Amino acid sequence: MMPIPLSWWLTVSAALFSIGVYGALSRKNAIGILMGIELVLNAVNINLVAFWRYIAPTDISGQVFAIIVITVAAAEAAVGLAIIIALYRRRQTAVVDDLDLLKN
Amino acid sequence: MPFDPSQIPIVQIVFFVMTACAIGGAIGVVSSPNLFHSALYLVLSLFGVAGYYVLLSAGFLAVVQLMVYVGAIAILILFAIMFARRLMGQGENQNNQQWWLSLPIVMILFAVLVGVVNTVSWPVSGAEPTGDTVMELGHAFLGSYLIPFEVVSILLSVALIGGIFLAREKVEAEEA
Amino acid sequence: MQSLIDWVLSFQNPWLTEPIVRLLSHLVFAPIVAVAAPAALIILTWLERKIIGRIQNRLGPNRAGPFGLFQAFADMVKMFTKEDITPANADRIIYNMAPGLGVISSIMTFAVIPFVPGFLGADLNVGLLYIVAIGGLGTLAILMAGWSSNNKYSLLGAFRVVAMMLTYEIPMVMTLIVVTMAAGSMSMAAVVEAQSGMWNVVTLPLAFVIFFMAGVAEVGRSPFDLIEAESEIIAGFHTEYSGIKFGMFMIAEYVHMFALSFFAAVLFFGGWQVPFVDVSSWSGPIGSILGLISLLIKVFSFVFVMMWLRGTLPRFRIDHLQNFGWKFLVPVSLFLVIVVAVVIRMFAPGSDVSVAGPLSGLVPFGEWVALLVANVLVVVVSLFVVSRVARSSQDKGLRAVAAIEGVSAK
Amino acid sequence: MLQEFEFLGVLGAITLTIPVVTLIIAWLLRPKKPNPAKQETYESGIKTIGDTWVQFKAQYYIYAIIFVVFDIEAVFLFPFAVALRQLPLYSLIWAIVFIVLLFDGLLYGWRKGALHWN
Repeated sequence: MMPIPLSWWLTVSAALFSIGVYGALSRKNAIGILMGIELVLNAVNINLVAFWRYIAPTDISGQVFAIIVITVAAAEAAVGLAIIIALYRRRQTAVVDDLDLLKN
Repeated sequence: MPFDPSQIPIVQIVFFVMTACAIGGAIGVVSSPNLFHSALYLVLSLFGVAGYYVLLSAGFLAVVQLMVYVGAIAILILFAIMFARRLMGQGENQNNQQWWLSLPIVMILFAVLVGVVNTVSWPVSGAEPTGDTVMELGHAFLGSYLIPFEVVSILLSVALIGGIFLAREKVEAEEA
Repeated sequence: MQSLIDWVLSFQNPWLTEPIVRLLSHLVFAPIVAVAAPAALIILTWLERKIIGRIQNRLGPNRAGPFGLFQAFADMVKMFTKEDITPANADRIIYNMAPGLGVISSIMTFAVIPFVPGFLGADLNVGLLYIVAIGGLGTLAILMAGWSSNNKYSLLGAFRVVAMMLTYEIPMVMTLIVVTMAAGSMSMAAVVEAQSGMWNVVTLPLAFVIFFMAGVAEVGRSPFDLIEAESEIIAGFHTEYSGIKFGMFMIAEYVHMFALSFFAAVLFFGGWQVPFVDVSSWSGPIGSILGLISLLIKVFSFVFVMMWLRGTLPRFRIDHLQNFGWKFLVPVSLFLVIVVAVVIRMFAPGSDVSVAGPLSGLVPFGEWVALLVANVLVVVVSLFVVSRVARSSQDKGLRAVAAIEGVSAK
Repeated sequence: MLQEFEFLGVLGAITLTIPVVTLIIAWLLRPKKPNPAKQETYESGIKTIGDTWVQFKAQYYIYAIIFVVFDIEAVFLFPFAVALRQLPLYSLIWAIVFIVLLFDGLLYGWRKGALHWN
């Protein structure tokens, strides 16, 4: 009935997660790091929905979790980018390596 | 053997197209030297994820994904990129000094995850989702998930207040 | 659509299994939708020029063909054969993608419109949310166009348009929530079915007014046409576009406007419903044709109203627009959501006491009257509050002015 | 679920070809005589001064934040709206609390003048 095995979803999700982590680790720019984190959160969501569909399709909890993850991702993006904007105004940079000092 | 059109694995084909979007987009996000392109790749990637949700029979989530990520978060990110555009350093290296170190670490991470995924035997149930998902979600939000529902509202209003406070022009005026 | 599929299936052909037939029906219907929407443009542009011409006391197009009907074809030929100029330091790939994305997003909205009883492309149980989601792609296209042109005016125009779209999207979504509450479903077909007793425009007039206003703003038409405030920002986000790429933005705009008319008709004016006649119960194609005609009459009335607005109203200033959106429409629409939720819950039918609303015996007439009264009440209360606030803020302003003058006098 | 989205897939594939075909036809038909003067950035005939960088008002970003927050609010309110008639009466109060809490955030921004465009 299900043409795609669960492990495919989990593999794809793992790939997305790893790429997101790489982005968060290797990017110089704070906005780039934030985009990496968004990828990680989406990988988590794929897992949640895949487990919902394959293991407990009659229980809606999987989707509730996914929606709450999306909400948290949005709140994080809004505040994170606001912080970047505020920092950019003060320091004229969004490169995290230059932002490691609390005071300069 | 006659050609049987019902044997075409449409679902698998759609899955691979969506995977190409999601993974290709994700690679674009982390590798593009231009942040604006990165953000557009992110949109592509998240669009692929929305396609995944459709394949997983979570239509509501798919539309929500499109609405929140493409319609809202992508705009937010693009605005932030444009705000800090002058020092975006287009064309220059966007990676920090540790990128060569993080690459093997991430590859090991991926190998471990794939190993785990393929060794564990998941208790897959053959059941189909029942009923109207949206209706059930409504009942869940105002029933067993009432506290998370209200906390979400607090989280959002805190994010709203915090975001407005941080992004206001006043910060600049105070400094000057 | 389902009856058509059943009819083909009745042949018992071994090749024509159910999924194949369904796919075939999609392959027939999808191109019709995809081509019909832009093709309607030919009529729409002609209508617009004629109507605006009439309003401005001139003839409008009258050279190409009878009554200038072929003007759109002439324009098309012109657009296709114009030289395409790409600014030297534009971001070529994104620059070329943006108009296409705009067209795609506006055509895709037609997928969920119920044209006649039992016949629509995709009967999503999240149809209303889908409209909002697919509209986001259009916003993205505008930002892409503005950024990739590498032109100050394009970028500025894109910012302004996107900011305006964001502002007016919130009240629009809130009115969609109100409609969802009234229908008890997000499926477009169910929304139309739910209006068989009484159209939403009668029970939820305020929601309709907000929806239409926000919709016109979203489409970016006059009086909300900051997109093309020539006197301020040249031509906005498509300043650098020429030839067919400019034409594609125009197509997107008109298709979007057409889609908005369809949504207004479907969500508030009963879609294919004909007053006092139950079209859906008629067997055979006559009911469907009547329904389609009814829908198209409503749709073209909205199109006409939008052109009329363009011909008569001056453009708003951006600060007025933003302040009106955020400080009036958003709070009012939130207020409306709360009030309508309370009213509908009070009239909700149900078997046991915990579910049934206290007034469920008065359905449906009581509910209609109560919704109408609630809508009017929201209008009255919000206008009252606005007038009070305006008066007090005026006082404050006066006081501030007095204070400054006092300081300078010293 | 998949069945309802099938049409979207087909329509999406077909709509995707429309701009592509249009651009190809236009590419075949139109003249191609580029020169540097044509390809300059259009600024009403005046030469471009400096970088293409306009002062981005933080106001735009603030509007975007509020938009994101209310978009998410809608995501939670739509299921509520669908289930409204079957929910217990007291849940109405919780939904109103949900909306009012968010409106408080907006009110804060209003008080701070963040909503005001100048």
